[in-house]
Amino acid sequence: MAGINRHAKTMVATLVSNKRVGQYHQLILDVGGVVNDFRPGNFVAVAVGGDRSSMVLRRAFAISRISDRGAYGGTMEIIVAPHGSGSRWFCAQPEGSEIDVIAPLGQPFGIPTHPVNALLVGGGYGSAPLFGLAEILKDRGCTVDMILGASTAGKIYAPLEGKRAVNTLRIFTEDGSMGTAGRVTDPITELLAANRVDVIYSCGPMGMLKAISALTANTDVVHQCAVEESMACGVGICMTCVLPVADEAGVVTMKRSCIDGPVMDGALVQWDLVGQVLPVNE
Amino acid sequence: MAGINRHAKTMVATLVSNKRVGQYHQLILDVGGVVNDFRPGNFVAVAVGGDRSSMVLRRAFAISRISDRGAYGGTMEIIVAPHGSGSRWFCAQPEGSEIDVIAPLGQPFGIPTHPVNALLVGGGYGSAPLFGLAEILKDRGCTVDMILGASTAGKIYAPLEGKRAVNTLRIFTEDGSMGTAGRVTDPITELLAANRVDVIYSCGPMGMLKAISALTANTDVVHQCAVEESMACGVGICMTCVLPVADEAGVVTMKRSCIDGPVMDGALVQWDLVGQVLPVNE
Amino acid sequence: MSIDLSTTLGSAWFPAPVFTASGCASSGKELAQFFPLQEIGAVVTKSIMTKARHGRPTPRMAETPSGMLNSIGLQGPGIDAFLANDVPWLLEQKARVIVSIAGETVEEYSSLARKLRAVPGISAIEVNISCPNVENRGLVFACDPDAAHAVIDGVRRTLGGELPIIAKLSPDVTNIVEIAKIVVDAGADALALINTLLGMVINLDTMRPHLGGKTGGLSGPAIRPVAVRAIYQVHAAMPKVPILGMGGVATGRDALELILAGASGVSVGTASFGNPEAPIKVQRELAELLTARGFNSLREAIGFAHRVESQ
Amino acid sequence: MSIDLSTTLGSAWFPAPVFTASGCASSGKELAQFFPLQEIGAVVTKSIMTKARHGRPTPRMAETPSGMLNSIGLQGPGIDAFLANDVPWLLEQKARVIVSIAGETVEEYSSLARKLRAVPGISAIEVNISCPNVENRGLVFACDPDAAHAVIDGVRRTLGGELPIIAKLSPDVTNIVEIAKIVVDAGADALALINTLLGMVINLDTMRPHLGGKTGGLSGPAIRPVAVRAIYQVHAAMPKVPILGMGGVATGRDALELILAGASGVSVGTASFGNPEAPIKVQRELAELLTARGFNSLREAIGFAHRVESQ
Ligand SMILES: Cc1cc2nc3c(=O)[nH]c(=O)nc-3n(C[C@H](O)[C@H](O)[C@H](O)COP(=O)(O)OP(=O)(O)OC[C@H]3O[C@@H](n4cnc5c(N)ncnc54)[C@H](O)[C@@H]3O)c2cc1C
Ligand SMILES: Cc1cc2nc3c(=O)[nH]c(=O)nc-3n(C[C@H](O)[C@H](O)[C@H](O)COP(=O)(O)OP(=O)(O)OC[C@H]3O[C@@H](n4cnc5c(N)ncnc54)[C@H](O)[C@@H]3O)c2cc1C
Ligand SMILES: Cc1cc2nc3c(=O)[nH]c(=O)nc-3n(C[C@H](O)[C@H](O)[C@H](O)COP(=O)(O)O)c2cc1C
Ligand SMILES: Cc1cc2nc3c(=O)[nH]c(=O)nc-3n(C[C@H](O)[C@H](O)[C@H](O)COP(=O)(O)O)c2cc1C
Ligand code: FES
Ligand code: FES
Repeated sequence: MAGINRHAKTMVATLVSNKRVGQYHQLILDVGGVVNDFRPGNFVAVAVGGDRSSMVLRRAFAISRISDRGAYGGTMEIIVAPHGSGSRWFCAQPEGSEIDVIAPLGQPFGIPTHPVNALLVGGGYGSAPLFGLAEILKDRGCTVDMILGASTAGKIYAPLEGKRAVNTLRIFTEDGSMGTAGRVTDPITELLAANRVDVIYSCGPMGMLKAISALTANTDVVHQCAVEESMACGVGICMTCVLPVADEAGVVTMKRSCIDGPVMDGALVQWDLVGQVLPVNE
Repeated sequence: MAGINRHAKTMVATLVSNKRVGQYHQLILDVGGVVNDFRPGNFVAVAVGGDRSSMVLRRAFAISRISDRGAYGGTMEIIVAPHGSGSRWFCAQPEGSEIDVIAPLGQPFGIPTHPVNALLVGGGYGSAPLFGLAEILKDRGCTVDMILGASTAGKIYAPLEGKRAVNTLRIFTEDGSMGTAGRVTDPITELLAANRVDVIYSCGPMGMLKAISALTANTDVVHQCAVEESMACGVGICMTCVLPVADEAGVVTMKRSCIDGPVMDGALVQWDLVGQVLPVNE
Repeated sequence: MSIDLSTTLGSAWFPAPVFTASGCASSGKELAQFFPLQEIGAVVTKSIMTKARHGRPTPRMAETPSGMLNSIGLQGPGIDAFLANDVPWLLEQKARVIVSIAGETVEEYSSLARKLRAVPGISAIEVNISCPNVENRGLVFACDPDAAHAVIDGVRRTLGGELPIIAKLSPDVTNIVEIAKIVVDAGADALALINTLLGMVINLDTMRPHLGGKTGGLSGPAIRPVAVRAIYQVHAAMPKVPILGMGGVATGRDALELILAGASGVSVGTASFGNPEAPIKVQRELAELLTARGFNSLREAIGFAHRVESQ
Repeated sequence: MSIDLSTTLGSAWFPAPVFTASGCASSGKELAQFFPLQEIGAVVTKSIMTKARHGRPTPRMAETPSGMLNSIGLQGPGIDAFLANDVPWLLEQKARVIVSIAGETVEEYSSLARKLRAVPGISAIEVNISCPNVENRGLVFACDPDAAHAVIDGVRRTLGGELPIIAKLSPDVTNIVEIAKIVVDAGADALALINTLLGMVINLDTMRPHLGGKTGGLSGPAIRPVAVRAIYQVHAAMPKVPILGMGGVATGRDALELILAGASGVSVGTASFGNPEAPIKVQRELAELLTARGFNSLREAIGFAHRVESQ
């Protein structure tokens, strides 16, 4: 346990690029050499609003991709949806701004030691960390299929470069404005039935993760999902970000999604108990 | 009373210039045609810190000079000392920023209807509104002598163009780093003794205004001073900015420096009662 | 299609639900430069006492994170000058007027009520009981159940059944529901929640309390969660008693929060210092938010947070 | 020349005056990544109860202007697992440890104290009495003078004279000085001021209370003026009783404010969520500010705002 977040550092990072991509902003931050400690599934906690801000808590964003080459020694990319005041402030920062960040945080996706058939499922900006993951899986000889979904085309994040790492990419939008009209869960059922999947990696809205967990229940398919709960601290000290999770023995306790997650075993998360009072097990 | 602040407007003004001048920032804001309603002694109330700032109150700054010509239809200049978080935020705004301001506020300096000998005394950034005043007095045929003081050279604000409007300018610094070593009150005694002054216009720290009021007491010299009290609202609705002021009959009440001032008759302000509990006069 | 924003506090009807907060609009004249006073629900005047008062020594304010402290000490002209000058002017503007009164003794409140009984055109009386009781070791009326009861009872008897009484409570109590019940029992038609929280700032230069009066009242967005909680608790206990909510309202969303918690109307205080147009801005934004949520009237939204829950 | 920052709370001595706040440092391990725990005064652990608890349903937090609400509901492993795992680890790090305890009954507090009596290496016990008393309609102990007395009295008797007791009070009371006197009378050696204020946020999408537990505790810079006021009042009434101050401390200047008001030490809570290095940063800045003001030791500054005043 002394190794909790053992690579995490507080730092001031320069925003080297801020571009709009669909309904998101692609933000690239210069973080230097520590970038080599970043793993897909890790997230970054960003202080928002400046010195005398009324927003006292950091905002969490998945680390999308990293680069240890180029002009800046080491950069990380994050894909931000301008949602409320904090993320909007972040998206409005001009290039050159100094951003106060803590990274890398949380448990990354587990990487298989031998080649498997991997299905990566992303909802909305949830696709962001999947492209970095895809590259690593590909390097390990895995087959990488990707399914992305969102309500509408502007919320699909699928950069050209990212697509190189995947064997297949399918896109679903609820309004049919891009790819197939429908939800990402629609094709998963078929793929599972066809025994084409060993591991599902997912990132997106809790409803999507829950639905995928239902599909993989009673199968041998491993479901590694990156959950998204409101976080006050991001480093494990506040106990606000908890989820009911079973251990191997089936005992359910409230786990912190920031430090025991965000990547969790979808089969162990007790989706129906989220937001409920947990029964006491004596 | 329906005419309280009757020219005041809330507006979003573009910061067209932000220059360091000694220890101050000279900020020029595009306010458009309303600038013609601005009078020397008026002030502006500026919202600081942006949308989600923890600073809920505006900051007051004297309007230094105005221009109704040029590229922007109408601009006002203010001279700001980076003091605490609010003024530092203001000084750090890049050119092009949109600033939320209310102006013009408060009672301006009274302008004599016939030519007089006017002495303008400024402490620190208090000199700012005196240059605009000097131009108007000069136009009315007044003799305008100016004395500026500060602790050190970097806190003397005396722009070249401004000097054209005054007949004489003397500078005093406490550390002797510019002009004569000493305080602005030193020469005033002589000038008063020599009967060279009809009206003193002053703007600067409360201690300076109080000292000048002591010198003009029991003389015929009118002392119009621009006071500086902590203001929560700047528009007369909070009652935080009060000073004990006598009326013509000698009855002392708490007057709002934002709306009954900031320019007040130095002879009527009860300097010794500032910060005291006022005795009840039944 | 414009939504019905009208509301009532006891027998008083208001065409709109946003009010100024007592002590945050002076006599109203100063705000009239920024928006027409008749467009908001009512002007709640600064708390008026029997005699003219100079108030507390300066400094009277300190900015705090997302809030401020004030210690004005009820500076004002006294009831007679107030009735002669301020009220007629407000009525001339066609503004609705809620007069806030404050006293140092139970008797002072009653005698103020006696003077107001005869004044035509006033919509309601807000009784600010967050004042020190000089007859009982300076204990604040609103913090002392017996004193709170005595004040409201006295005002009620003096006024008769005509003018609605809005009792304004302090959040600095162990059990605000208890005090609310007591003042309703004593004859209050409505409640104003919340007054400021007692606070202090130490000046790091002088190293002593910053305010001339040492302690001051904390207001602004910082206290909004306390206001929402107090309104929610009191509305849950007495759903039929109308509440005039206040505490940190600066936008339409803030006002909506208080209304969903149980407020029938909302006062804007500190936010007017940052933006003198705040009351009318809040009212406009509130109308939009209500419409966007499918409400046909303000009334449907009052206390909605309780209703959804019991479904 | 380095200033003497040491301080005492009852018989416990600490080399430095900045502490974590209970519930804002988990077991300490998570913060150890960001600064060496032994460099601050002590780690105050999250309040521990007899049995393991899951706590309240999510959402458990809401950001508010310059603050936040939390409703954790004392999730924790229970005293036995806590003593077996967390305390030994902290002591190994050479951190000083203040154990916070919480109970649902007077007896639960005593029985927790009984378990702690035997544990070597603990510096003090903080008794969090801002918990609902299940034996008395869920009334919070800290809001009920008799219950507050009973809890502290029980813990004192159980502990004997050894470990200092720090009683942690709630600001949600009419008269905090009264409660402070009662718990000191019952045997508290020091006071922790203040716990969170009860607050609520309504979610404008669901239009019902945002937190799973409906109400939550308000913390952060927003409440600092309330903390300073409470500390000032209690120190004025009982200048000899040491106070561990907390509430919105995020910088050295904030800590100094609480110390000048009367705190002997300062806990950093919510600020650690924004910056896990906050405790050590606050301590460094505090040392600089004290030195800049000519103090030779922290001790000279404690309650200084009262001393200047009486000159
Ligand atoms: C592990 C993790 C990874 C994330 N990755 C991304 C990402 O890659 N891109 C992206 O755009 N967003 C991501 N999010 C969501 C992002 O944190 C929220 O959109 C953001 O916090 C909203 O802040 P705000 O000030 O804009 O909104 P507000 O609604 O004003 O925020 C108010 C408070 O609620 C919290 N909050 C609000 N929405 C969320 C949410 N969806 N999840 C968690 N906390 C929330 C905020 O942190 C803040 O404390 C991630 C969240 C988590 C927990
Ligand atoms: C009528 C008037 C005219 C002024 N003109 C100028 C000017 O031309 N140039 C200039 O640099 N400054 C001027 N000031 C002072 C200026 O308002 C303060 O320096 C500024 O408010 C400090 O804010 P802050 O956030 O930087 O400091 P903080 O100390 O962080 O401010 C905290 C609070 O105290 C108030 N405050 C602090 N210092 C002062 C002060 N000296 N006067 C009034 N309120 C204060 C602030 O408004 C704020 O509410 C003027 C003040 C008044 C009342
Ligand atoms: C400067 C100031 C003066 C106030 N004066 C009074 C008053 O005279 N009577 C009263 O009942 N409340 C008074 N209040 C309290 C407000 O009416 C209101 O209850 C409180 O400030 C919370 O609302 P806000 O956060 O919107 O300001 C005053 C508040 C401030 C800030
Ligand atoms: C998430 C969270 C959990 C808390 N848990 C406890 C607790 O278990 N026991 C306790 O006595 N206080 C608890 N508190 C209160 C803090 O210790 C502290 O008194 C309060 O938050 C004020 O300090 P701050 O503004 O620095 O956070 C908690 C506060 C927060 C924000
Ligand atoms: S966000 Fe604080 S423990 Fe997870
Ligand atoms: S600053 Fe509000 S009345 Fe003058």
